[in-house]
Amino acid sequence: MTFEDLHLGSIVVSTVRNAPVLIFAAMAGLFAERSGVIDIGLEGKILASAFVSAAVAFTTQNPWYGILAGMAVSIALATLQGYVAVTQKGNQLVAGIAINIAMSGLTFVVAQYFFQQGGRTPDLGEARLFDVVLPGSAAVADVPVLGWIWTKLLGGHSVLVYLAFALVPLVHWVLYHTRFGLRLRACGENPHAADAAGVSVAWTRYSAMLIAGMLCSFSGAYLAIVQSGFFLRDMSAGAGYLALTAMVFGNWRPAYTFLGCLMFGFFGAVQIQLEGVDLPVVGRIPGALIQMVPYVVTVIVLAGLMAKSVAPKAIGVPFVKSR
Amino acid sequence: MQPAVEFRGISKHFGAVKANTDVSFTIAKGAIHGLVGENGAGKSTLMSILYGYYQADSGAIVLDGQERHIRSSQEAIRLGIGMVHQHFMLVENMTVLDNVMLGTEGGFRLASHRAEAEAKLREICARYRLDVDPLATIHDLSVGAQQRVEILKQIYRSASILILDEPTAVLTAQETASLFEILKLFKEQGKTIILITHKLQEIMDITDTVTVMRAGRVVGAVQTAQTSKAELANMMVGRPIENNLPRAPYNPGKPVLEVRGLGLKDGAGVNLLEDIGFTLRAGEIVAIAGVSGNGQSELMEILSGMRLPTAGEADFEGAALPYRRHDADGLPLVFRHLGIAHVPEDRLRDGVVKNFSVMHNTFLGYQDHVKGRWGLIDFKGIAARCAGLLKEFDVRPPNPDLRIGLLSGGNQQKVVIAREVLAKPKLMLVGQPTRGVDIGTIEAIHTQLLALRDAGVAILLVSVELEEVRALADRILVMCGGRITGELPINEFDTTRIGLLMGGTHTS
Amino acid sequence: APAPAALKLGVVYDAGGKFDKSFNQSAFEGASRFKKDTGINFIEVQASSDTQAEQVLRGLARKKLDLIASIGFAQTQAVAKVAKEFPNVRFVLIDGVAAGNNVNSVTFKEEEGSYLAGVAAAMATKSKKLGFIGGIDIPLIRTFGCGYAQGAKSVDKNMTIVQNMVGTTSAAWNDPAKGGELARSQFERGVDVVFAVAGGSGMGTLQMAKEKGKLAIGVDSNQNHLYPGTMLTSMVKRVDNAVYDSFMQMKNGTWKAGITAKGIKEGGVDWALDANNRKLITPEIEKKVLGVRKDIIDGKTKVIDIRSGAACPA
Amino acid sequence: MNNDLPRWATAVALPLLNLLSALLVAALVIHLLGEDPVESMQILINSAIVNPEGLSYTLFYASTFIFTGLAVSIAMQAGLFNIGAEGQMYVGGLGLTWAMLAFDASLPWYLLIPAGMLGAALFGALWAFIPGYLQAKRGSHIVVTTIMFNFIAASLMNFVIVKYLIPPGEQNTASRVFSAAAEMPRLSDWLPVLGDTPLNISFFIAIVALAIYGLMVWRSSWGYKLRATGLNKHAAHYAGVKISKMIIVTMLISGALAGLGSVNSIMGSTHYLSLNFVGGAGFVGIAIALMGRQHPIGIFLSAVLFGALIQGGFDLSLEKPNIPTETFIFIQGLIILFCGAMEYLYAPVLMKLIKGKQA
Ligand SMILES: Nc1ncnc2c1ncn2[C@@H]1O[C@H](COP(=O)(O)OP(=O)(O)OP(=O)(O)O)[C@@H](O)[C@H]1O
Ligand SMILES: Nc1ncnc2c1ncn2[C@@H]1O[C@H](COP(=O)(O)OP(=O)(O)OP(=O)(O)O)[C@@H](O)[C@H]1O
Ligand SMILES: [Mg+2]
Ligand SMILES: [Mg+2]
Repeated sequence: MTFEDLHLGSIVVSTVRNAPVLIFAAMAGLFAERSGVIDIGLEGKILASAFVSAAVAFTTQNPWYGILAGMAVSIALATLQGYVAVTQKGNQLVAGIAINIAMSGLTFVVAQYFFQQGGRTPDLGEARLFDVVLPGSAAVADVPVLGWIWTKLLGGHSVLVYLAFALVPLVHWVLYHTRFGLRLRACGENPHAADAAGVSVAWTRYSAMLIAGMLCSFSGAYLAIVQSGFFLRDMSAGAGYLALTAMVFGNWRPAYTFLGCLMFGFFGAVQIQLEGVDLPVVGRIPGALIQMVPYVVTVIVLAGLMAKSVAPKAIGVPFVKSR
Repeated sequence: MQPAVEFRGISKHFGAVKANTDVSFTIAKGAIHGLVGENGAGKSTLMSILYGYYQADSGAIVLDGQERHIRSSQEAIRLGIGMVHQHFMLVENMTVLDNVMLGTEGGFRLASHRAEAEAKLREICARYRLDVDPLATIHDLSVGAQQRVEILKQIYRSASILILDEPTAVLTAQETASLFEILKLFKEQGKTIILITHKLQEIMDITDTVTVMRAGRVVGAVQTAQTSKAELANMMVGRPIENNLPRAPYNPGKPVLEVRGLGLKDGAGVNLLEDIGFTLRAGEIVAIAGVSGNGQSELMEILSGMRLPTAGEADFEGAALPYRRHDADGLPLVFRHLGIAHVPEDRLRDGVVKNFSVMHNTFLGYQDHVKGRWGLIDFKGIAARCAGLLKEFDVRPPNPDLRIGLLSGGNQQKVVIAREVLAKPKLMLVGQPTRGVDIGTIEAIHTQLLALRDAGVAILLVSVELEEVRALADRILVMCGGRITGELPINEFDTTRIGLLMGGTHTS
Repeated sequence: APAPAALKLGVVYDAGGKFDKSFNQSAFEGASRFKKDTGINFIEVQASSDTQAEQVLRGLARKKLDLIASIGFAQTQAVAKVAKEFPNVRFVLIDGVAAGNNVNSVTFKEEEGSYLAGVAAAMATKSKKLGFIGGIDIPLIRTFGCGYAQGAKSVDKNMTIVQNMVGTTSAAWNDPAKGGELARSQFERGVDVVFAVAGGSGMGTLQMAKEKGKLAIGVDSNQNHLYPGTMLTSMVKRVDNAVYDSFMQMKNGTWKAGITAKGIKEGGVDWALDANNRKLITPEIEKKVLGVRKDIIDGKTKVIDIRSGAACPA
Repeated sequence: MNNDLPRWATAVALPLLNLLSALLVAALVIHLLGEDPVESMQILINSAIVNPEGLSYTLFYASTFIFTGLAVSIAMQAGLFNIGAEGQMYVGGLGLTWAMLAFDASLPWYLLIPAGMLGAALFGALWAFIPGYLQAKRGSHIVVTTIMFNFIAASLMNFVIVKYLIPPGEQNTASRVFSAAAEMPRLSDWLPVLGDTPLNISFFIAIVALAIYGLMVWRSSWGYKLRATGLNKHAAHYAGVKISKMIIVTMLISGALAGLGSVNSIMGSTHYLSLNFVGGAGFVGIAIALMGRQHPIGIFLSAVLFGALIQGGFDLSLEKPNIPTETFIFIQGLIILFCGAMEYLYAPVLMKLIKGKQA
């Protein structure tokens, strides 16, 4: 293979398909963190919702029930984080890590208990969410460029992919153009100011966690019932941490965070294509080293281009009315 | 007439600290009521209870004849109470408009009411002659402007009872004057105002009635017209306050600090400091007067090594200060070892580590001086020294193991000053030493600084309080727009002339 | 030999666990079949780290087991060490070679089975582009890949083989989404037959092939039944037989220490042809594969094992 | 509300109540899995603590965790959240292995062990240096860079092991076994009752590291500067701390500590470097640092608790096939949640009890 064999189209489509797992989780994290609650527990929530949605989708043979059930569990976990952060005024990092660890164990145990397949759920088969075929796809499929755009780039994805991309402007709108968003950001920057202005910090943060739980569940559902068609132990494979990275990378702003997610998706796709290809100058990069491409690029971008990232000021600090 | 606010036997404790004990007094409708007392007397606590921030352990609050249980700030706001807190309650990275709208957005979509709110805001600004741009971001505003935003918030919400907790601590004389104009307008509209301040002159100038608190209790409630500053001070502190502290005759020694052509540009190339030059001698206090934000903070940071100048130089005891380096990392320590002590203007940000104990804060910056065996810190020695320090500087409570964040601001300041004084410096840089500090403590701090001067230490004082400048300085430099606009000896002290210099008018 | 009823047997899985869709699972199936056939039970344990492998092996050896089957090369050093300490306990090491005269090391000629898969794939492809998806870039996985490539190129020298690895940590065995995504990317580049050697991640690959109507080749156990219609074949690696045979030899008193390398000839590896892929395997393909198979058995075709240090010729 | 409780209550009663709550939830799960929770707990405690061999496995695992826990803790003192202990320990293992491969034939054990430790610390520190440097000089968020460096370390190690370290003809993705001189002396050599377990002098080295950490952080002027940096960067700058240098040095120490974690795993047990030998110890270090509140005693106790769960859980799953080892990962999570994140859950109840008695 040669350098010319790199398929740009394939890379773009792959990016679009890789990104939703991160987008859902990162947008979830955005809500939590802009309200002042650190959400390092994205990974655990993804895993839990992936398992529950796969298990329920399989049992009921209906993906939508699966998505709903996954949502319920993810919201429950997010609420637990909210309880620790708001009511208990405990350490939010610890709560997040605890949820990640506990879910890694529990999903296996429960999956094993119910399905006896080594922490795996059976194949969802027909209970998967299938791809949307845009109207007229058959007609334009053979038209150059346009056909590709219509059937591969715009069409041919799951509903959840469209939801993920639609979410970004929606989140931006909610954060910057609604009362809830204003209060949310105020709670994340200076909860004392919000409180003095008559905003309930507790209520705002709980709501934020609720939304975070809901959004994060799509990430798990996407993994399990769209991308894979079953649940497998630890299948989130670090997606929660990557989403967190994208968020920090994007300076806690929806649009930049989205770019961060796309970047991971993109370099993941490039990395797939680079394997075994003779590149100009560097030659053929060994497989194991190619795997590090997305991560090395992130570090370089972060070190070279980005200004210092500015986290919401009150992040991670329990709101206590005292000096 | 029904009083607007009545406190009935309010008590509140935090752990062992009794912040309020059986506090009872009334405030008439349409009055401006002053609340004074030493640091830690419980003024803020009482107001926080009124604002629903804390719940009283016992006692009741009666508003317009009706007993109210105010459980949250939301409820307080609903009852028409507004509060300007001692520390600003602003979201720094949001605009003025957003800050004002926060909590009273008017609908789910911000856009639906934003234009309306902006118009109302501009209208208020015009009516009360408040100079604030609704679309400016808070962190770009000066302290005075931020204060105006706080007032703006309350006007916008048309609070009928307005609490102001030390609103003038960070304001210039002019800003204070215009604030008082607004308060008078409020009063005309029948609003009730509670004003907390440590500046007794302000109490005399504007209030109708005053309540004095000491150690959590009410020790006096008087009509302003029937009292005097001295009497109030006496009630507050329990002893008379000396206004003219004794000092040795002015007899400066050899130059300690010689500054030449010092300049500072920010990242965008804007001049923050320009061609600063002056000489400071042993045994004199030179005060830098000026409206805050005119380069005084930057100058102090440069002279203490926290920041590098972009032009010019400074000699300390005849040797150039080491400004030619890559960054200021670690430079403050070098300066400190030379004998330059620094009481920073922003004590909570720079001067103390809030989560360290009082004792740990007594050697911040001097951590290399307290090494004992094996390079470990000699805590025994420090504990002994700390006990002495707490006593000598009258830090209350004198508990070395308390988190310093729990001390009142005045007492934190005493710890910082004690630390720097005990370091036996040759040059002392002092920024706003008495901001938010009660009169008793001011007296104590001033006494310490004068003693230092008399002992031959050169002192550079930055203060926006002309009262303070007059009380301490031997010579006065006035800064405006990053330049020194004039100099005058203390015996030529003249408020009008200084005011002109502060405004940038050269008169020399 | 001990009386059958008194026979004490053990299986130690490695970190993948007995449901890894790979050799551990296969071992479990072999042991289970033995239990069904003979009624003799076995103890099974999973060792999650090399330290635990040693701990487990020693623990089982102390219980005076007659034969312990250690699954996976990760246990190589542990087996060597514990076997030395307990000369009276016998060990079977799957996929690795450990010294000791109470150890039987069973390795597989994965390159031979993969060669057959490569031949089948090369016959079935229309685009002349084949895909290979491995879990982690390690010698064992490369052996599969290289055998596959050799087989494919034996059919057509100009065959292109696109190779991808899922990742670099053990998560790479449990990432079906990536397994699927890699397959999709390969398909988009024109690949129409893909061989997945990636444990649980391979499940995503097989599924993607089904979804896209491309052909896939399974590994280790016969995976043809998973997606009939798109499963071209499976490269079976009979770890189950190895375990079963060892247990049986133990029962019959014919167990011997040493090194056994199981290729096609020894029944260690093979391709799978059953009702599920019958329709995909044309008589032409079948004839070709069976011919190659016979040549390998007869030694006429030599498949190069890169683990011996040779470079991959394809 | 909490400072009103007596010391015994916050230091002993609350943590115990929390631990009990976690175990109660765990018991419920075990019950649902169809096993007897009481019996299971007995087996667990017996095989992790009571039985000397089990205890020594517990302490063996704890030794590694103490190092990774310390690595995360010291960075936290400077306000840095080092998620990269996993990668640092992994790369540290490479440094150690390099030293061993070079010298294990020529040096005696008393030189080999320091050489191995040096190699491990050096490589671990190096791996932490880049994120530290980028944080200090470029303001790149350390959480992001250390996560990235974990991934990069995995790729790099995969490459190095497969390409250079696997002896020709071997299947196992591991380096060759080191010579016997490179083995850490085992405690069972002096205490045969411990059985043939890998518990080795790394345990004592870990204890010493804890003590040095405690002294450095709370008793030395460097530690004072370190904590000032973590609590208030402005004040630290005012106090003359070179913030960038402090960040870089702290990350170097943190990485070195994480790297040293590999000494116990490799020179103490397997005697070779293998793929993924870290097996999550770096992440466990985060949990330990958080649960142990970055305090030496807290770190020690948490490390032992986690070691006990691994060892006890492993034995229990042998005896009770219905309880997979993963159950104990779940229980770890529960304990972290109850003891680390909801430490004051029972404070109000306890307060009422105490107040009630006094009244
Ligand atoms: N949240 C709290 N926790 C513990 N102690 C507190 C708390 N808030 C206030 N205190 C203590 O209560 C006392 C009264 O404090 P308060 O802030 O009301 O004083 P103040 O009169 O406003 O003082 P200042 O003039 O310095 O603002 C002080 O001793 C203070 O240390
Ligand atoms: N540092 C920056 N770099 C690039 N673009 C910026 C930066 N700061 C602001 N912007 C752009 O300007 C817009 C408005 O700026 P603004 O400061 O109001 O930020 P924001 O997005 O509203 O977030 P926040 O309210 O948290 O500050 C942003 O949405 C962003 O697109
Ligand atoms: Mg106050
Ligand atoms: Mg904004």
